Amino acid sequence: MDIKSGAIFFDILYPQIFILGVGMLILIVGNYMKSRGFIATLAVIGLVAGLLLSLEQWENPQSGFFGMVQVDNTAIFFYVLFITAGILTILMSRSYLVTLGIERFEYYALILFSTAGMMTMASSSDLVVIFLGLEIMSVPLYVLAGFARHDIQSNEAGIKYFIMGAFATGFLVYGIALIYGASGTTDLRRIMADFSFLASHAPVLTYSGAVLILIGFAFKVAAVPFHMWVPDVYQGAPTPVTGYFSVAPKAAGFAALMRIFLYGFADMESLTLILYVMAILTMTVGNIMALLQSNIKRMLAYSSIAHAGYILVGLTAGGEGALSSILYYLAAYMFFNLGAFAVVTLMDSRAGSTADIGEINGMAAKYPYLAAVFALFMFALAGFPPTAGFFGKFYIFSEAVKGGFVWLTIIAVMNSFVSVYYYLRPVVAAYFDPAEKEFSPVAYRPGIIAVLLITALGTVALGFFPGYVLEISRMCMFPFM
Amino acid sequence: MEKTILTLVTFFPALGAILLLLVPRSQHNSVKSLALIFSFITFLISLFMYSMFDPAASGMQLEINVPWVTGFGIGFHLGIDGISLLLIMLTTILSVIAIWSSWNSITTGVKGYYISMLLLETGMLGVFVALDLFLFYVFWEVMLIPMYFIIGVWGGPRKIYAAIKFVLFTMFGSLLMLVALLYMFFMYQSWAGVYSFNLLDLYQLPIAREIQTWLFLAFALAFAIKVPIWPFHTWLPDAHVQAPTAGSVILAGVLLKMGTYGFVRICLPLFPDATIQFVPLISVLSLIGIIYGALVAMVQRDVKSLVAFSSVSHLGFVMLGMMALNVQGLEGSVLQMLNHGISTGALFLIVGMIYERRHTRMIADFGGLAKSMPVFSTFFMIVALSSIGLPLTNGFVGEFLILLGTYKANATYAIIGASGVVLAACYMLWMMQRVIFGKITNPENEKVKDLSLREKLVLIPLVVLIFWIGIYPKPILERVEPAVKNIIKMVEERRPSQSHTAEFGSGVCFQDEAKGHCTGIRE
Amino acid sequence: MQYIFLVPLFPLIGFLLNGLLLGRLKKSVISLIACASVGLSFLVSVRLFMELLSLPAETRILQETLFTWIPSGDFVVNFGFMVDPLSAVMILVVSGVGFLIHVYSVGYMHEDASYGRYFTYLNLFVFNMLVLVLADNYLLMFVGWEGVGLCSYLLIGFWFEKQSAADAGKKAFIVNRIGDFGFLLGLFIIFWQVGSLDYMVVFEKAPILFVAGGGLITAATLLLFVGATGKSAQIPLYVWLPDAMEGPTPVSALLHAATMVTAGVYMIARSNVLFMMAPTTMAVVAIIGIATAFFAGTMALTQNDIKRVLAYSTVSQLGYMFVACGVAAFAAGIFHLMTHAFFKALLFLGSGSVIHALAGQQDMRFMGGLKKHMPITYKTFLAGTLAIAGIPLFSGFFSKDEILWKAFSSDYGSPWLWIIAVGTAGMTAFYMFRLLYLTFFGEGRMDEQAKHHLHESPKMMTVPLIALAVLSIIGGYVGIPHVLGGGDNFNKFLEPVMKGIHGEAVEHALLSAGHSAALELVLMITSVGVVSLFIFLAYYFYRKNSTAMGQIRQKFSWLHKVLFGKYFIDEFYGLVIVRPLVNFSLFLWKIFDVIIIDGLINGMATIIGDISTVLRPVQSGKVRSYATIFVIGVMVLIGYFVIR
Amino acid sequence: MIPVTHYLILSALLFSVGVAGVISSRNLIVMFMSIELMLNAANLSIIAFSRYLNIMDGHVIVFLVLTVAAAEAAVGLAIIIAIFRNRATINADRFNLFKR
Amino acid sequence: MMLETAVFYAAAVIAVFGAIMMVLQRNPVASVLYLILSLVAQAVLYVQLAAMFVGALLIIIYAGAILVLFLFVIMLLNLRGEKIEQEKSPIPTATKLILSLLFFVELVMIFRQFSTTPTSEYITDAGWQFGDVVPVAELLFTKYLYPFELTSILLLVAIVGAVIMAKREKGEDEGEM
Repeated sequence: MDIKSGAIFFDILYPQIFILGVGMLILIVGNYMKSRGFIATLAVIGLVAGLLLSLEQWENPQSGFFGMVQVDNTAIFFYVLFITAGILTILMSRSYLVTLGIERFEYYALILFSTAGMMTMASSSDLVVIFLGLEIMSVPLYVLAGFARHDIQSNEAGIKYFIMGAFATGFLVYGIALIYGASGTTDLRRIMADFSFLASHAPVLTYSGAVLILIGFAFKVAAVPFHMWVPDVYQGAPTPVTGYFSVAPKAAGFAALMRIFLYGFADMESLTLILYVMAILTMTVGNIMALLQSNIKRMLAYSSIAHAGYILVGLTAGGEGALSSILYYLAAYMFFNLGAFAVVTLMDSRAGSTADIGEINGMAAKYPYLAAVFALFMFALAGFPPTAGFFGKFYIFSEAVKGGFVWLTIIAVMNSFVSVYYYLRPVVAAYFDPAEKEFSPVAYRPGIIAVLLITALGTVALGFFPGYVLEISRMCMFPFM
Repeated sequence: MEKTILTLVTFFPALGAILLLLVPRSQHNSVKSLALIFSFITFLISLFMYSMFDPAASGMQLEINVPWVTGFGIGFHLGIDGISLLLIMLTTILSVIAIWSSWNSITTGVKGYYISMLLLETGMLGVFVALDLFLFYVFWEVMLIPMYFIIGVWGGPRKIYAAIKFVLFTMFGSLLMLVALLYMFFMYQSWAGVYSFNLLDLYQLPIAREIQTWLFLAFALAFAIKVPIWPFHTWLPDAHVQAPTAGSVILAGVLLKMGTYGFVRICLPLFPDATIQFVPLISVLSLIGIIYGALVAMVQRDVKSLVAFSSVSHLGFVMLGMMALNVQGLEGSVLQMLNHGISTGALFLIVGMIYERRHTRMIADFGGLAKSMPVFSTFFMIVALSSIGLPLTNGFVGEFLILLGTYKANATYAIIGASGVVLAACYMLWMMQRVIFGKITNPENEKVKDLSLREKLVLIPLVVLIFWIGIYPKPILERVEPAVKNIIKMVEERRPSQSHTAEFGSGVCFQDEAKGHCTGIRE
Repeated sequence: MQYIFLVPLFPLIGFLLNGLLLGRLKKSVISLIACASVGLSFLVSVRLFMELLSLPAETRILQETLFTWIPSGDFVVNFGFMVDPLSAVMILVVSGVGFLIHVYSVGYMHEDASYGRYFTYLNLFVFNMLVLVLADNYLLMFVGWEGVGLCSYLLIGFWFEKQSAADAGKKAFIVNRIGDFGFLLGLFIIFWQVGSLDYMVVFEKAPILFVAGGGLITAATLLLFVGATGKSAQIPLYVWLPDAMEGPTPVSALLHAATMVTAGVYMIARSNVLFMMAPTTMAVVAIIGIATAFFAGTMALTQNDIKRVLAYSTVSQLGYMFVACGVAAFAAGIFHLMTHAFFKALLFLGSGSVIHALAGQQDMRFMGGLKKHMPITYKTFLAGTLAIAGIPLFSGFFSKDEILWKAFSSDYGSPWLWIIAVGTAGMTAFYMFRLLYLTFFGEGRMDEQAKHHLHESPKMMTVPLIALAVLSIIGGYVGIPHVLGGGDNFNKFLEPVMKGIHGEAVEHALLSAGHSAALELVLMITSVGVVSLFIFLAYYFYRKNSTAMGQIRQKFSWLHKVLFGKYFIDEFYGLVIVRPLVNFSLFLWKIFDVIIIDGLINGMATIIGDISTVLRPVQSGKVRSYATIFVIGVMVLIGYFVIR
Repeated sequence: MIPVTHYLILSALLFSVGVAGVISSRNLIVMFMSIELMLNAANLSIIAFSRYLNIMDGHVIVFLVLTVAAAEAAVGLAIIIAIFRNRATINADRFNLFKR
Repeated sequence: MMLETAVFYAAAVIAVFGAIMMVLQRNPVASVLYLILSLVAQAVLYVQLAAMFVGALLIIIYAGAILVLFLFVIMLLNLRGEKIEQEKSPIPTATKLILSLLFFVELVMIFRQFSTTPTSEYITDAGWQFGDVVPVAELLFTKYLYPFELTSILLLVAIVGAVIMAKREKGEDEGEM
């Protein structure tokens, strides 16, 4: 055991503790406070404080709780990502929740809890802790998916997400069991150290265990063929929640995947092939299925599958570069994908909205700025420069080429070619298609405006000046690698 | 000033676009004027830049190289040689003209339109000044978006189809280019030990022959689609016909040149072996394009699509001359890029002008316009003649040099290519015949007003250029020559470069540091 | 101080003034500008000519470089002019005849609404023509070459509202372009072999750098000749010239008779050095020339349109000139070019006068008896007819006879050439007199109203007629051959230019002179005899016994049909080239572009869409199915390790 | 003596039965219970491994997994209640509002 | 030793039988009861594997709490009567069974290479009692303190979630249930 990690350093858990604390505070206060706005503000404040506390630990890798907690730069990067996603989600949620009549204070608490769970996932190198973090993240998400209790679509999203999620958890646990059986530990550091022994001593057990763990997280990041829940859940869940789904848990899934497979099982060669095939399948299925969707949420669901595929390309490439490229991509992806969902949320906050693509018609004429921002997000999703989407893809693909995966990269770019078609469809609808009926007015709220501004700014800034975030992402690595 | 002038030229229109954002939507006139002023000042700046350019010096001038994404060796590296200089001038002039020409034709979404135009200008200029491959790629893609909107929002009845086709075609090519670009990037890294997207650095990189082939194909596909080389041309007629007038002007005038420019700037010097290897293929495709474009243009019923197909033919000439790989051919090719921009740009303007009056572009709907619109017809005639390469107009000098150069390289190509000159006369004159000559059969053609002052002023600069280049092309040619010679030198000298490719040959092995073994190239 | 550039400059100024101020000037000002500009350039030409004469024969070259036109690597072309005897003759003819025709036009076009436009074009033409002949390199010549083609296009289609006129213009341009295509390729060969396009350099170096009689020089000259056939309306590219008669008559006179169409002859004479090195080409030139002369002559026999007769006659006469070139008698060709310019311009202008009087009527079947109404026109026309028929003492006699003699006697010639040429001369006499009789003699066949309006043309038109008539008569005296006691001055004047027949070739030329003077005289008399015979025939058929003609026509109706239909060459071209080309193009567009290329792309898109459709049912919405797929995924992944 | 493999195979069998339950049952409750069974199967193997390796960490892991199962059960059943209120069924196949 | 084997097989058979019956039962209440049966059998195996404490937990928590919760919900929803109608599934049940069987085979093959050493021969540390409460607790509150704390969060979250999903708001329809 590590010299330092034997001690129990509560201070390295301050961000989580703080966020959890605010979450509990909301649970308490919520019962007495009428003002939901206040609750939301409280949640945001909590997250911002968590963010600041996280930044405090930058460039100061620490380990605690017998090595169960490892707060390194990578973890901090993810902290920031999760917290930002949480803040943005909360900011964009209010008007939607109010319109649907489902605004309850627990909503904000759940997002905080889920965020804390993700942070736990990202900051551990022990399979058991990662698993627990996953559960702390997922349980609130199950609830959030079904948060609109009176809406049968939301119900259905909740139950599907829950059943599939629990099902995947079963495999994950079984995988952990196998790894435990093979190595006698769940500590990734020890697994990495002993990997060559494991691979020769009990190869099938180790590999199968690793694969089952992979599957558990592949489910979370929506990799094919473990993606089936995604379209239904994304479509059914309340729109801001969908936005949150598409970003935060996915990032958390990748955080875990990277910890496990770029660190613990980094030497597992045969995994490359699996990731290779999975990446291709994920991109292709996501993109092709997205082509014919007429519901924006569903289309974005498939799109998020495709994006998971691109990130898997980076994971396939492996190496340090892969880690930072994925970090960069996730950061960029958070901005434009949440931005896109913010726009959809705004539209969905109107009565009678079904998020059908035809509802966008005429948007540009009535709300030119909203349409412009929406188009920006679509172009970013499609990977046009100078948006963040482009540089993200560029970075990932460059890592793949560097790793020698030229054909994989070609398939990836062909995929992003296909994706252009469906990402342009909302733009076509917003700008080109004549509106049959008037684009009904949307209600701008300060929160959603802030989200749109932040995400648009992030999308553009990360595109124009990728250097800064790039440097940061390159400072992230697993310190004990 | 030396260092900033290119940045200024490139981003001045974008600055205008940002300022336009602040103007209220309803104030059409201020929007228009502001856009015009900004594009015009850009033009003035580019004139200043022209004066700063030293015609005698070879190599890049007015360079600026600021690190941008240091982690990737990406720099904000701008610089021009004679070739880029000309294309920049073309872009700035055509942008002013295009913006001014849309004065009355764009009535909806005015603000968005002019913002798109200005952004488009920045995108195009960026492609021509970028000396960093990454930057080049960024600009290359960036300009797609405003063009997409220009076609899609302000276009004709099938605008959506055309806009999407345009974007998808271009994207298809450029994405493969991205892979090739990355591949080269890492090759450079393993050769030189540092990361760099700097084109001038990459020029030094020796690449094994078979890898060159692949890289060349990837880049060439992107450029070929843009040019467009037959058979990748089918997006062009649709895009041209559906785009609004100014869009067509820019599309034909500048955007297509980005493809040919790409070939000159990237494919030729970077992959000399592959270039030599692909000369026959590209030449033959260009020849097919020349003949094909001309023949198909001949039977068009819509003036605009006729001009569009004529572009296919003309760009065939440009590529043919380039593939001659000698001074005359390449110089002619560069000059012809310019010429095509001017002539075809003017043709589209002219078509736009009658379209505004008659709301049709069908050849059959016209006839006898020379009677009712003599001034218009004169302009039309001059431009058409320049387009078919009549001596003392710009088209002649370019086509002559191209064919002269091509003849040296391969006489058969030149002979076939020259037949395109005849066919050009056929389709152009036949069209003129049916549009401006003959009896007025449709009474509506009798009442049409001749050109307004604004329209005349829009056309006059182009006509002046047509004759200037036709009569006194020396200032242009002497600026192009050092650049062209440079490129030829690079192709010639770096050919069969067996000696120093040894360490990075076909058996290339990418050292994967994390895994510590050779993953090789999976192809 | 060089001032050659003034020659083309004046018409250019005229063009610019008239063109830019179009519609704002009074007619009188327009005509003043137009005529004065050409007149001035004529005066400068005369001055240049004098200056040239003042120099010793060997150094009769004036050169002037204005600026570098196209510099590209080792390819450098200047905008430079050169006056030597050949171009001196040409500029005199062009500006002189041009001036007369301008003056004539003032009267002829007076009523036309587009008066200004007309003179604009005309000045532009003169400018281009002067550039063509003054150029000191091939490329600049090509500028004029295409320039005159453009003007021809514009002027033929001057009355563009008439569909046929516009069509004819287009046809002229395109056919000329086909010729130019050859010209250009010829230039490429020359440049890459010699390294320059300057006449001086080319003619100096060509004998060294080309293998005489070799494939390259033959190809180059043949290609140049293709250019000449286009411009000078030779087989197979002559088809545009008869149609070109749709233009105003003075245009036909200037462009399609006197000057532009002779550019091909000028070019070959200019390139005599090259052509002399390629005997094969020479033969081709001669054969094409004689064939054109003959066939055009036959076609002229049956035409009813007064201008078309003249047009075919022009084609035929141009054939003569090519024969001259083909037999290395370049000077003779140029001589005929000059005299032809005089009398053919005269004939066209005369016919123009007739048409003017008849308010646009061009069909000879509706003419006749104009002699008494238009005496001046008649007399001048007669002079022209006599000149073209080759009646001794008229200019045409000297030049034509020179060609006939050279065709017979030259090393490149042959008796067969002579025989066909003489036959053609006979035909020329026949159709010209037919024209004369039908137009000026007999009863007036026009309708009453037209008859009433008959009048002699105004002074503006008759004065140029008279001037040209004088030239047609005396123009030949500059080149009276030795055999008739003349000094052959014209030949001598041009000799410095004809470097090609110096050196080795000069021996042959001298040898040909070895034929006896007696033979030359005999042949001369024979040809005059043949011509006289045909004149009599014409007199017989059209003056004396017009029914006989009808009978013959009946008897040989097929022949008449063929001749009247101009051998159906136009139809042939239409059927074999134009139609298939258009259909092929339509195929390319509608089938290849739209169905195949776009189809392929759309097909791919459809396939991707179909995949999407096929995959959709998998997303059934049922959790159990999702789980099943999940499990399959797990099995595959684990299976990979288990089975491996 | 009972080899550890026996326990493992038994756990595999239980796990497979759980999987079969999830993929073939229509009843949400049964599906859910099948998932619980899968977790238990995993637990069994952990215990077996623990015994085999003579390391007690496995027991703690099982303890933790049990907690997770409890938490999931609570939430899952709550969701089932919620959906039953709206749809009056727990037939999983009926929940397919989003076809395609 | 025979006894040990007999107990193992008996427990194994019961566990599997319970599991299968749980899946096959139409009546959810019966399903729960069968699952409890299976769990009890598994607990026996735990004990056999020297996992006394965890085995006890399995009975107490799983059978005693979780499954009772299931039962409770089933009763609450009054599901006994509900007939689940036979709808066609895109994938036939037989296929699914074969799939599960194959999956089982695969899992078995994973253990193929695993050592076949009998469990009872494993050395147990003399110092502490393997599987007892004390050593488990020792681990839980030292090395596994952090996961342990996390479970508290998890349970909290689960409670909150359950409340949100199942609680009736004021004004909500008090309807059928």
